[in-house]
Amino acid sequence: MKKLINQVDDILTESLAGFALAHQDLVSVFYEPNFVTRRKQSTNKVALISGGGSGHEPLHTGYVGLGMLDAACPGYVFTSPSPDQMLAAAEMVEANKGVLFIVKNYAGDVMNFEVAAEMLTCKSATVLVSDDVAVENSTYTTGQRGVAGTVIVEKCVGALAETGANLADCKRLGDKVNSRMASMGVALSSCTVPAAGKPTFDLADNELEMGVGIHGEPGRARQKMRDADLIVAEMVAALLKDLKAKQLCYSENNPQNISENISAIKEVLLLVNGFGATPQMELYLLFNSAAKLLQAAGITISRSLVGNYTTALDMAGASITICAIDAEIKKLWDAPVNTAALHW
Amino acid sequence: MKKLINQVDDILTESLAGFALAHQDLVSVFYEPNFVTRRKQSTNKVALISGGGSGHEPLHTGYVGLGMLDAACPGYVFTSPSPDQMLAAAEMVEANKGVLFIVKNYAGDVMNFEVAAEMLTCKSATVLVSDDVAVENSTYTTGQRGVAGTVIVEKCVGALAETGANLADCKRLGDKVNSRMASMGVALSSCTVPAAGKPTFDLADNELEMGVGIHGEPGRARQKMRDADLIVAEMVAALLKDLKAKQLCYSENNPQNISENISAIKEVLLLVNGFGATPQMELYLLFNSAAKLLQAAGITISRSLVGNYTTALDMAGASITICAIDAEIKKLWDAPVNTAALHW
Amino acid sequence: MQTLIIKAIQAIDHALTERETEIAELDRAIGDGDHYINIKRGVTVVQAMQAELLNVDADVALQKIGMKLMSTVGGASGVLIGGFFMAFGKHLNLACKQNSTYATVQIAAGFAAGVESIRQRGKAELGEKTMLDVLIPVAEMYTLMAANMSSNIDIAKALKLAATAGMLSTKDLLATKGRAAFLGERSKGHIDAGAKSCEVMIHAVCDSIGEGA
Amino acid sequence: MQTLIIKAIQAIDHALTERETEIAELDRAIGDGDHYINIKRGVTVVQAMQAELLNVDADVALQKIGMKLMSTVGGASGVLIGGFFMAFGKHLNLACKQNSTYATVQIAAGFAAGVESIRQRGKAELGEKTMLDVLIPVAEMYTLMAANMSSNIDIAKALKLAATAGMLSTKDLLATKGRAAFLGERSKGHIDAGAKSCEVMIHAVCDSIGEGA
Ligand SMILES: Nc1ncnc2c1ncn2[C@@H]1O[C@H](COP(=O)(O)OP(=O)(O)O)[C@@H](O)[C@H]1O
Ligand SMILES: Nc1ncnc2c1ncn2[C@@H]1O[C@H](COP(=O)(O)OP(=O)(O)O)[C@@H](O)[C@H]1O
Ligand SMILES: [Mg+2]
Ligand SMILES: [Mg+2]
Ligand SMILES: [Mg+2]
Ligand SMILES: [Mg+2]
Repeated sequence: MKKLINQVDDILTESLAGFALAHQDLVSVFYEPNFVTRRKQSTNKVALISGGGSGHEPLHTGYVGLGMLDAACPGYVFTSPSPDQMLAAAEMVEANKGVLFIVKNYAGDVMNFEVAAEMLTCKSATVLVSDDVAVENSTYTTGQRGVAGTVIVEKCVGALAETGANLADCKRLGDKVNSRMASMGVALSSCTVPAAGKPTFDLADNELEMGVGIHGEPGRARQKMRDADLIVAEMVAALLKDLKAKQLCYSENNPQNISENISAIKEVLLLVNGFGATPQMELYLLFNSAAKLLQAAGITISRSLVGNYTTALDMAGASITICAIDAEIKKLWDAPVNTAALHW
Repeated sequence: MKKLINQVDDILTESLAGFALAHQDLVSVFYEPNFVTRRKQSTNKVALISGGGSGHEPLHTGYVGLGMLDAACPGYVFTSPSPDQMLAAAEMVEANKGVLFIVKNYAGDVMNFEVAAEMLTCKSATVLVSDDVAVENSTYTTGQRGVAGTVIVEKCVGALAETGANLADCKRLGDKVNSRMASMGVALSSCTVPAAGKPTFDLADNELEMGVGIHGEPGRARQKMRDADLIVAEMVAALLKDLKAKQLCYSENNPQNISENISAIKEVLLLVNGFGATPQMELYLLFNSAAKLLQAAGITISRSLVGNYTTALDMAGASITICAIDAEIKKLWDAPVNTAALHW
Repeated sequence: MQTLIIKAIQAIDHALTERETEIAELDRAIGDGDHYINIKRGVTVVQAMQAELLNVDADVALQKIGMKLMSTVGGASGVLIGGFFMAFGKHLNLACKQNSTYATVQIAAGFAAGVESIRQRGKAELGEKTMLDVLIPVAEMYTLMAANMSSNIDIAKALKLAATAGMLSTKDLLATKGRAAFLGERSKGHIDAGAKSCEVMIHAVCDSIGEGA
Repeated sequence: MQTLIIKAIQAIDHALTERETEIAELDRAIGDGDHYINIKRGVTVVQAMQAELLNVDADVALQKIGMKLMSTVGGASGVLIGGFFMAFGKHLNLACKQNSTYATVQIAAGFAAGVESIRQRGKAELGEKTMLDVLIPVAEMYTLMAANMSSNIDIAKALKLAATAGMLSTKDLLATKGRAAFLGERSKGHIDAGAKSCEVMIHAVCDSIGEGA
């Protein structure tokens, strides 16, 4: 393992210190317990707090700022943060309208945020992000993993919270975005967790891992390497299949929305996300490949995002996220945002 | 070699097509000859055109837009573009105030832009970027290589051109920024040029290449891997040494500025640039490490940038750029910019 | 009892360090590779609490350990194992102690309360390929043997056997909880990392108590 | 003469393909590894121009080849070699031809004009470890032999010898132009990629003309 680090145990603290220095105008960083808040805390809004293991940067610290998160709690590399972090962050940023936790659906994250929610003295709600369709959860009750779609949830809920919307409405919107999106990743190489010192998994020179997770967890299948167009075709097919199923399911829970939601997917946000070691040239090539397929299916790509937004340390590979957007989501996506990693 | 591509010969075109789709609102992409322009072309300003081999994305295509470049000419991977590209781009974006070429100092780029400049019918000037201090050019006449500092030149000259400044003034500012900055890179792994199919160089598990170029060219020395703090210390020392020499040299050419420029470096922009496969955690850790050294030397970091801004395909490693800024540069750096890769 | 706790912690630290590769490999195979690091980080920090722990009663010591583990281990195992010790300590706090020691049945019941907290937090049952496949049988065995007034030595032996059997049972199970659940059928054929580390820790504590007995 | 050009192009294509690894490795060692790909891309495109080239005079054909190379090869070599053919064609255009063929001295002078254009564009001289270390001696030899009215076969032999000697001479030189110049002392010990590819191309053309003679 070669990494640009000093002592393995100091990576998180030293990296947070660099983040604090580089973005002094945007954020404040607190230590022990570790969390990041906006430099200028906002008042009279629902406080949005996310967090998770480190190593997925810019997720979540890079999304703290106006129009997105109020605070982020980074755990050790690939290890969920602990309840004391969420509690300290909540104490700092809560502004009389309650706390909304945005949590990727992993047992560790879910349980740690759950403990925090139980200990909180103010009202709170939680949006669970579960956009990874790689693992079909027929017999399993754990649900899908939360991956790059988290960025879309954080951006849209962030914009809504900024309008002064209440906790229930922010929670509703987060669930809605989650229910309308699907992601899938592919890895060409493993990541290497610094403390482990060696690659999490091995891939032969002609292999890829289809459906890989953002911690290098195995996905659907180990497959033979092939053209990007073929890889993307498999991913997009899986995404569309899942999205269609999800939309039906969403409308069941929200009977008043049935007519809108069971209709075919017409307009989408397409996110091509690099896992950390994939050149931008390849990401745009994948975007092109996916866009051609969607256009052929009569789907309009009306918003797009291409880059490293939810990484897996130094893993080579990428994920594709499709989010079926409507007027509400589109408006929230377009709203101004000013964070270290997203800015418009 | 594993890459998310189809046919090697189609990488550039397919990637440009994805870039065009993903940033429809910002840019227009033209093919054969290949170049990228702003979606809405500006009038009554010096036209800024840059270009170079592909594989360094977001450089240069990602910097086309308001407040930065008017056009970019991408060559094949690591191969300088050809004069027909610059000519076609110039024809499209020239707006009666002449063309300024921003060129990284490589024989291929320099000569191709030179041919274009000779064939241009409008007036033109060229800023050569040569910020890489890795190769000390005692006996060699080629000068230093142009690397990540190019982003700073493009940003600042871009902002100046937007004010309606004339060609001579834009050229002056570009040369000034170039004369006040220094960069140096380090590689932990080689990049792999798609058409070559294998790594450009080999590094043992315990080695690094100090002073590596952004095409994977060798640098100062092959060294033993060690702590980030030690690596950064060597880089920062080389940068400060070069900067001090450069500032003297700059003031000689501009006698009226002597008093300002020969003084010690007080305020800098610190850019930590990832080469493509280095996690953000490590980049921020490097930033922290460099910042501590600069602060200890009594230097204020008043602007900062951390991320993948001038890459070398899938190379693991990073470069550090220090730019000694003054009021003029600071104002231009802060001016609004709206491109695919830089936006504020 | 506090000295027993300290001894147990040292024994756990030693045993875990010895089994590092094994535990780490298991989480790499069907998890995300950090389980050993997580647990080890927690144990190291708890080791540093010795002075503080010696100055408080056992119930408080256990609760302090639980809170510290919850905030330093992280991940799924941190909140679960941290919660285990907090519930354990809380149970003892409510139990009546004599001469500041507890009856074996009380300790067994405390252990069971800890396991119950894991069960509730993780919403998992026996057979889902988690640490509970070790902890539930061990808790049951402990309760049984304590009720039977078995000797500490016998209890230690029995708990070790129950732990190992539970750990081994996870190998062929299909994971339906925790990170391995995402693997579906591919989770079969590997022992669960959390089950393994719990087995190692239970053995270490049993051995250290055995020595002390 | 156009058919000679076409034959020469085919010979070049064939010879380059055979030496791919060697040329590619040289640019990887002290350049950026793309020289073979660059040159090959250009030759492939020029191959596709056959029909177009057969319909124009040799001077125009050379200029067309030069412009095409300049816009498809890219890099340092594209602008230099493209410029070589443009200058070569331009020189012939100004020369008087008889029955639409050129005297050997005219062709040699055209070649020299091409080399001169590389020299001016690249601001390089003999001994700077570039393609000029092959091209300058070859141009001089060509001019000399043409003035001496040597036979085509003798000229071909002499040019091949000059090319190989020039190519080999780059091995121990310190690069002061091109990408390898950034390496300083580390550039020594490797043959220059552009010198090698020029040598290969000159051999190919000489052999194809030898066959034709
Ligand atoms: N819901 C659950 N109930 C009980 N134990 C669980 C549950 N989820 C995970 N575990 C245990 O936690 C272990 C993983 O711990 P660790 O690797 O530290 O955390 P993470 O999975 O967050 O990386 C698993 O091997 C399993 O034994
Ligand atoms: N200034 C120069 N004068 C003459 N030849 C040069 C000069 N610069 C580079 N070359 C030649 O070009 C070759 C490199 O070509 P190529 O690899 O295609 O371009 P690049 O260096 O831009 O990647 C070198 O090996 C050298 O022979
Ligand atoms: Mg984990
Ligand atoms: Mg090149
Ligand atoms: Mg784990
Ligand atoms: Mg080259």
